[in-house]
Amino acid sequence: MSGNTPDPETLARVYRSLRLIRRTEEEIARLYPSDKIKSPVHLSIGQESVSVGVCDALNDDDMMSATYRGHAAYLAKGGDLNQMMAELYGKGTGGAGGKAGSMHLVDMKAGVLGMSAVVGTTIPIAAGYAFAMKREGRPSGEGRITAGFFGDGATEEGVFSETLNFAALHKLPILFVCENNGFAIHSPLSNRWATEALCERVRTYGIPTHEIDDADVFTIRRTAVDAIQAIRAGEGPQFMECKTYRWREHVGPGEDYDDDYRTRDELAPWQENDAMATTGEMLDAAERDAIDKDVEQRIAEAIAFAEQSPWPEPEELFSHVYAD
Amino acid sequence: MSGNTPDPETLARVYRSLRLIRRTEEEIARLYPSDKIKSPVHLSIGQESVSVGVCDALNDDDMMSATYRGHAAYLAKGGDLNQMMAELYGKGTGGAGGKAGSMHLVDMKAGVLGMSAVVGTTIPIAAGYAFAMKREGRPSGEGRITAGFFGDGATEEGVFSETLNFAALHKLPILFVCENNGFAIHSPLSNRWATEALCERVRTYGIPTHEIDDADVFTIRRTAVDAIQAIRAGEGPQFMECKTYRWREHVGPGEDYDDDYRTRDELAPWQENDAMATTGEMLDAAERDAIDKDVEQRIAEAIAFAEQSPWPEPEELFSHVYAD
Amino acid sequence: MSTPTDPSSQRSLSYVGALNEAVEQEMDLDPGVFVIGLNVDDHKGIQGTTQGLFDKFGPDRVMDTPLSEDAVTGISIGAAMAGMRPIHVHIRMDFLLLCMNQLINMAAKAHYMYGGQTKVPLVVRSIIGKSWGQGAQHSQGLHSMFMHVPGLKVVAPTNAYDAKGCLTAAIRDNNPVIFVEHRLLYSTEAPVPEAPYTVEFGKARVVGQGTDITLVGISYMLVECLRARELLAEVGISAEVIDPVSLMPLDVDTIAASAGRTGNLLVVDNAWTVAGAGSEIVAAVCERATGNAPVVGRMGYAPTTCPTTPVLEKDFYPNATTIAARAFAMVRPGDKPWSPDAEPTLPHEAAFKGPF
Amino acid sequence: MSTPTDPSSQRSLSYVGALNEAVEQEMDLDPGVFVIGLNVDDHKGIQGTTQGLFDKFGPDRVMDTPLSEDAVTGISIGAAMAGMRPIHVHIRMDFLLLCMNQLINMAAKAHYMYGGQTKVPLVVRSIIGKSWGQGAQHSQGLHSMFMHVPGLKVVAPTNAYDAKGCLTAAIRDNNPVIFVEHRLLYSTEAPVPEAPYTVEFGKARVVGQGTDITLVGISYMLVECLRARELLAEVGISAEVIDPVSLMPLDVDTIAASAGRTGNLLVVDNAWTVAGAGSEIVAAVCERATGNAPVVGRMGYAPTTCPTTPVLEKDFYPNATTIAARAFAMVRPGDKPWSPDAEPTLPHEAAFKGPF
Ligand SMILES: Cc1ncc(C[n+]2csc(CCOP(=O)(O)OP(=O)(O)O)c2C)c(N)n1
Ligand SMILES: Cc1ncc(C[n+]2csc(CCOP(=O)(O)OP(=O)(O)O)c2C)c(N)n1
Ligand SMILES: [Mg+2]
Ligand SMILES: [Mg+2]
Repeated sequence: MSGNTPDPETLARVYRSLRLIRRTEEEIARLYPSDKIKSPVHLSIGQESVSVGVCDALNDDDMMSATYRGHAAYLAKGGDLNQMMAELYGKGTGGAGGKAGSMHLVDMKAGVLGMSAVVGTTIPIAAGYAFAMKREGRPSGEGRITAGFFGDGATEEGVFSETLNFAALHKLPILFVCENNGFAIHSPLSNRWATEALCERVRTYGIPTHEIDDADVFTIRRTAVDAIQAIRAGEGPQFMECKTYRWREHVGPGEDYDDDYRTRDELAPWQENDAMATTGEMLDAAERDAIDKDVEQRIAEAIAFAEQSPWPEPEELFSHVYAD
Repeated sequence: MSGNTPDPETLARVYRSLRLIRRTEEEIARLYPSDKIKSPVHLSIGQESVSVGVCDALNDDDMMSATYRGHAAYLAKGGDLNQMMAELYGKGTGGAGGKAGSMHLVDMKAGVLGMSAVVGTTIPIAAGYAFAMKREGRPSGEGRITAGFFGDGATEEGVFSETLNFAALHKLPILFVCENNGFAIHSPLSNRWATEALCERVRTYGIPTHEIDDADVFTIRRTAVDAIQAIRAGEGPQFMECKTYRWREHVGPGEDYDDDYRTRDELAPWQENDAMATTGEMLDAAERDAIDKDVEQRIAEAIAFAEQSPWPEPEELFSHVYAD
Repeated sequence: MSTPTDPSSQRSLSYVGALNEAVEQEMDLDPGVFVIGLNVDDHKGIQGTTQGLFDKFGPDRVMDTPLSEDAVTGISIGAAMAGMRPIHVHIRMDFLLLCMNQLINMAAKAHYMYGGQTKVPLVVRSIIGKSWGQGAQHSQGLHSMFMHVPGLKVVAPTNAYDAKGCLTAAIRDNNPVIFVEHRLLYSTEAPVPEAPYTVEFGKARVVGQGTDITLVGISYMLVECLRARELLAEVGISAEVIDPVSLMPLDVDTIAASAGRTGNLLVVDNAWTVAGAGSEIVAAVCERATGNAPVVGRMGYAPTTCPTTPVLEKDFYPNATTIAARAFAMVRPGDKPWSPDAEPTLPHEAAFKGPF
Repeated sequence: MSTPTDPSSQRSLSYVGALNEAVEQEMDLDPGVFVIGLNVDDHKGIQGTTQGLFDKFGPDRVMDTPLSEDAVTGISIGAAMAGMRPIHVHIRMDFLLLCMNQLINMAAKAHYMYGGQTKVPLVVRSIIGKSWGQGAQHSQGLHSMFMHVPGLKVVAPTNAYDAKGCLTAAIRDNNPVIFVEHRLLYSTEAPVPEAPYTVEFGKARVVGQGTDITLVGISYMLVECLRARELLAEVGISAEVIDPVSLMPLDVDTIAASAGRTGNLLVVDNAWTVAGAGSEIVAAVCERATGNAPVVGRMGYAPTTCPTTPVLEKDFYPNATTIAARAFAMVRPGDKPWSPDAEPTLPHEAAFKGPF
């Protein structure tokens, strides 16, 4: 980790982000049995370091797209927490006015391009946004970029290969980020991948790749910083494959180590290496406590906001079908 | 070429096949202005060595699938010439009773699995046929295989990548054959491929690849023979990329070197290396003449068959919508 | 035609169990039948519909796949051309949009385009989702797109008896069949014979007789129509309820005859109405009526994308109350509008909870 | 509303020229407009419709692509979300089946699903093929599938004037528009003003007045309806011919009013009839008529896959003769059937030759 040791400000920022995501999702899981969140929730718990490491390397005016498992990326990019919580509650104050739920979070002001519940679907969308960015004519090195997150399963969809080819051909300013958690629902890689040579394959398009096996948040961040610098310089797309592990069930608030597709032994090393815990330990205790307190308060406020917000008006069903 | 020098029987068979395809298509081009063939014809003239080299390595009970540019593969696999010509004429005696035209040739008895006018579409179909073959339970080394032909353009479709992954994962008995003629209609590779590392990419799926740059028919044949032997032994798919050149326009009977997308200079080396001419020269003149005469007669018969065949009955419009 | 109350069996089975049994029995009977699709082999077994099959038949016949709907559809078509009988399972119908090229340009056309030289005995199982925030991309009923294309068959059974009989028939059919399921039907039970049987395609089922209006309910909307029939009975309106069961072929005869008798036809689809199955049924009935058409109406999804929040989602779908109100207005156009004050949500629907 | 005979211009332009001009003008006006698609930049320029644009605007704004319809659609959507105005061109409508997921699960839904935070001003140009052995996979008119889905607009102009006006409107529209062209309309000419103008969506055009029957012709079938009108006039039947121009939004008012007057409605679609645009029009008109419906009929592709041989293909499509015969039977049901002995093929259609 040495080469990637962060300055104190970065450390605090990264910890805060990891903590905010973890605690927000833990609260979602806690609230879930109340049936107030009538939305399929795909928790990122355990996978936060990928979103946080990459998004910390993005500028505010960069864009990011992700999947139905998108709470982490949304928050890491600075998406509005109140709007997210209200959206999960189905309230009119949600980011999409209650039309999106957990699976289609969006916050264009924060650079969150919107998520999709159909696996792989946002990969070309992210590239298309980058396509437009390339045409903004900013000086080399100052261009905006898009980061596109997706799972290991998404790389099996044809549109992934099609998009890589197009993005490389046109040197689009996009950072592809594969969150490889080893599963698609309960299906292991061995049922789905002929080989694990994903990065090698991506390189055949002329796209530089980075494989990170330990989910270390500062390694991810440093890798992203370097990759993004090259992308802003007009060198075209880069690709990161980040191994990670989903601690909870595929969808829903619980754990599922008693189902027969994986064991708690598999989880153990990932938990020992938990980014939130390890970065927390690097902080001075008082500073950490202050952050923790602040995080709790923000989450409590967001829940209160969601609880107190009104439902959308019935006529909202018919708004936004067509844009003016 | 030395290692691939064929025995006399093979030489004659290969020459006959090359000659039959070339002359059949030349006759199609000659007849075309008569408007008797009301079908978009995508001629293989100049590309025959790929179909002939590969199909000569197949058994009669192996299968083959190809594209709308499929005359060569159809004939090389032993597809019925009379039925093909009648099909182009739209007659009731055509292989598909006049419902297929040039773009969807089929002859299941000869192992011609049917072609598609939508690029890439037959790639998974061929793999699916191979999937079924794998389950026939034949002894190792005696299994049937499917050869799937497609163009360079087809490799850009997502379904190509999806199929490679699936075929490699399940070790399907399929030989993928890419006929890389450098163009998709008028679009050069440089407009479509980020890099030319196609074989390298395919290898990342664990699929052995073979790149053949000079379109030499015996190199192609020998490569196919070896690849097929491994496939029959249960080792899974193999991949051949055969560089070749389309001498005529993309669709239609003519040449198009006066259009501004390519020049006759590009054609010259391919014409000098023409498989039909070079194999013909390897034959004893009398033998060659006998073959040529026979080929002419078969083509003349096929044209006569097509000319004299009846149109399909009007009620045929409604047959074959659903299978019994 | 057999009916759901076939006296030969008193055994009650859920829709899930019926699907599962049909597949297991056909796999026993025909070694060419196999199941393919994402997660068909896991412990959840597509909400139970494929449970136990992997253990019994192994990975060669119950096969998990990569996320490659397009290729897997093509591979299934190729296997079908070679004589096998694939059952390709999609956990949501929305994902069929990823394999339209294979389904429509190949599966639907191969038999015709190749002059009868090949057949494509393929079953595509697809589940329509509803409620608990399924939202825009997990709720679509896309059956009309498949009805539109010659060469495909489309069935949407609404009870466990038809689920088993139609799935058995679909597996034995030599054509591609789009098999439309609905998530909220899964827990419903009906008497289902144990022995294999088929339900013939192209025969509608009159599931409740009536004299004032004909209600046609498609997929899950049949359940709402039956409930609307009860509500209407309370105000003295007698509704005939028809389940088309099979959408292509479609039994226009039965529907037209009923509408001819009642003088009113209301089709309620589990999909959008524009160019939908309801359009087809209404148009086909009116076309036959040559100037003597019944009063007709269509209901279906609101002309919007499906929202996730329950307060908007509830107005996105027709329900027993809105169906009864509309039927009332059709039957008694002169009266002032009426709406029952029934609970709009059916008990088993209210019991449905996420996460998925 | 402007009409094709707008006196402000006497200049005659082909459908091809009209499309080309609309795009060139909008590209001049708005730097965000760009053209993307296979071979849009080559010397043939999509049968002339994109010719000259590459030379004028360069590869950044007139972009050839890999054969990757699905990704290129998604990329266009992403660019549209970023504020650009992509025009994605498909040489055959059949290829849209490769990008249904992006078009229906994303483009149609993004504005709604994201609560209005994004817009998708995307134009998808697609050409329906016909004749010279186009066959199963190069002949489909799939517009009804897109009409079905809220969030998409669908237009199918049938003359050069509307082609330019609708394409200009489509490019300026902030929603995804499926733009349906027909290969055999390409050579047809009409007076077309040089200055940019828009044709409003959702307004049908009465292109020939009449009193006995309303013929609605969709896409190329409008041409056949107009010719049928002439044939019918010879036997004293006065047909009103309507061009819906825009299929979603659909101007049911104009069609229903006409059908109300004539008492007969025959919709002729350039597509299959089942759950098609014709089903929608007939159902919508009958739904409004509440018990006083006109006599209705639908025509369209035969319920088969499209064969390649001309002797079968000619019966696959409706034509002026079969339309006139059907209209006659509707208007004079008591008379013995009549069929005009006109040439079924229109001159510009007969002149159409391959290879493509
Ligand atoms: C196209 C498509 N196919 C199937 C599904 C069902 N599904 C939902 S999530 C999921 C797993 C995807 O795995 P991966 O991309 O690795 O993401 P992860 O859930 O592991 O984060 C699947 C198969 C879907 N939503 N979309
Ligand atoms: C999916 C699809 N997109 C576009 C087309 C139009 N088209 C017909 S042939 C062709 C070129 C394909 O190139 P390639 O695969 O290299 O084959 P070749 O014609 O060179 O043999 C294209 C783009 C098509 N038929 N199908
Ligand atoms: Mg995963
Ligand atoms: Mg090529």
